[in-house]
Amino acid sequence: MRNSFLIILIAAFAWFMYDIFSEYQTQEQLNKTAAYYNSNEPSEAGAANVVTAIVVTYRGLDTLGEVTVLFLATLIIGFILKNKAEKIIDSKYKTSEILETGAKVLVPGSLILGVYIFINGHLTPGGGFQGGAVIGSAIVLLLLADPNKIVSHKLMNFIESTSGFFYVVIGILGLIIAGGFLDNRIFPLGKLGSLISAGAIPLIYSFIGLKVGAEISGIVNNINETELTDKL
Amino acid sequence: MDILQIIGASMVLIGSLVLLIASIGLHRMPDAYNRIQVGTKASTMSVVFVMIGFIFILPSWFGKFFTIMLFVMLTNPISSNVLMRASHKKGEPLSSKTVIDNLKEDEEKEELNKNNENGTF
Amino acid sequence: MNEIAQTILLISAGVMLLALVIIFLRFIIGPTITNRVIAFDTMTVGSLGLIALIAVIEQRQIYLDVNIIYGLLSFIAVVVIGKYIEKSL
Amino acid sequence: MKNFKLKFVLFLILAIFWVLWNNSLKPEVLIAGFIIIIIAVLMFGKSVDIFEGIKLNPKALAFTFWYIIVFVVAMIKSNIDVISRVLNPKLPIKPGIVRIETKLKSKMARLILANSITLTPGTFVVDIKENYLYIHWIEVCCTAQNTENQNKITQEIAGKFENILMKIYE
Repeated sequence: MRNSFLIILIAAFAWFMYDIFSEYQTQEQLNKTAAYYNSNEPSEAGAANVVTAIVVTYRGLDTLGEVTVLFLATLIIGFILKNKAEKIIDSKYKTSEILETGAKVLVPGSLILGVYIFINGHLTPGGGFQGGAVIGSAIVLLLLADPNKIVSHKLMNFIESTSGFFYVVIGILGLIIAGGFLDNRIFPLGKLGSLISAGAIPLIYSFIGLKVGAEISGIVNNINETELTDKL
Repeated sequence: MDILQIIGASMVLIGSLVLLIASIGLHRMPDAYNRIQVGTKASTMSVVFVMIGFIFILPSWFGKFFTIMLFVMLTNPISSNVLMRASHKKGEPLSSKTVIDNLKEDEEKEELNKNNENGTF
Repeated sequence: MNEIAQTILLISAGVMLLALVIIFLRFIIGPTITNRVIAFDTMTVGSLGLIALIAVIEQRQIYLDVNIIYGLLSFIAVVVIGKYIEKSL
Repeated sequence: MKNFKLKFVLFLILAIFWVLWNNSLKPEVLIAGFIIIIIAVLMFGKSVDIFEGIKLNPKALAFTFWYIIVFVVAMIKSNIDVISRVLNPKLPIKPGIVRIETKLKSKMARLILANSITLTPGTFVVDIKENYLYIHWIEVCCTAQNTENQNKITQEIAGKFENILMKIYE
């Protein structure tokens, strides 16, 4: 009974989707804004990855807003899940030694991978948010290998607030030295496609990456600590 | 140059055939333990062969292929180990062909010792 | 790239896809959760090769960056499921 | 600085990873990597105890290469083994979980041993408890529980890897 209902539901959904997509036509030409970005981006922002230039420079203010939203989410989660960490040692649920040892090599490695992603944000896919997420998953691995590990809240708060501060400072510098808020031309643009190019974009993306990474790690850490106290 | 590319492409083909055999093995083996034996070994091996083949085809990307290879060789055994350890603890059934299970015996012995200690208290 | 090499690469892409489909059948059948996760693990590791193959055929190095992150995340996923089965998450 | 040698090993591993992954030797890449890796090593300075007992001399390096050769040969054998087992219509398996004892103390050496055992023919590490490794073996040779058999099993599964790892790590 329940299965047949599900099948009917899926069939109806498929028909509905088909109706929408049968009349879909891809756009052959770029629209005006996209064409502007595509042709002027290399000379104005100097990043090999156009999306990065749009996210960081042309729509930099929106990115600042997104980071703020994430910060608020972290703050609220920390507020709801506020609990003191207590050490529990239950030998029955001890992690296997292989995972523990493997994590000690893999965690610094994935941390460096995250840093690679946001430093190369203007050259390769990904950037601050993606790199931050990889750093967060490194912390997840750290806590999976040893749930009793205490990750310092102070350090994370320090990284998070410092990088946020410098992000805004660079934005204001752009307002003073170059054309406007978060303008990347406060440094020379450099050669297209090398690591040090595109003005301030690598620097801005690094700060975004650090901030996002610290925020996600904070969420994971808060959840872990709450669960530790719940188990008792 | 051409010969190198063909050698590399053949290694990629070998890697994909290994993966195909792994997929058949996943259906033929009788229980989860034997399945993961085939799955882990053959999939790791497949990635290793494929990456070595690509190093022949595009030597200038050596670093990336080599890193992926090492990464898979390090992580795949670890994750399989975590999975099987948990399943054994939970009581995943062994096939009827199994002849010996030292781990279960030792765990039962340990449990018995613990109970005895509690009893004397 | 050499044409013969390219043809061999395309054939191996087909073989890999076939293998992934057969593994996916085990994912659907799998009597217990362990069997399903084994199929998932084998499938993700196998598709690492497929992604690299696409990167080589399209000559785009940046796809390989996606590859290793995919590998890292699937590793963490399997570890998380393993710890969930063990009830020690 | 405490544990300088062990931290240097971690630094070396991360540096090799960074250079390989960036796939270039441009000065700006190297400088950025150096700064990042130093910070990472300082952050994870406590967890370097896994490398304890490692030797950094030419002899150990030579043994590392020898280990890689032995491992690769075993891995290809494992491949052929798996293929022959899966494609054989009779499915010749006689599985079981056996226990072997290891003499290795260093955590990293034990991880490498466990990974090598998992990737070589017919054996798969299920659990580690103190000095005992529990191994799912696809074709158990002998089931009787006596010391002679235990030694034989240990030699057959881990012998060749353990001997070389002892020379690198102890």
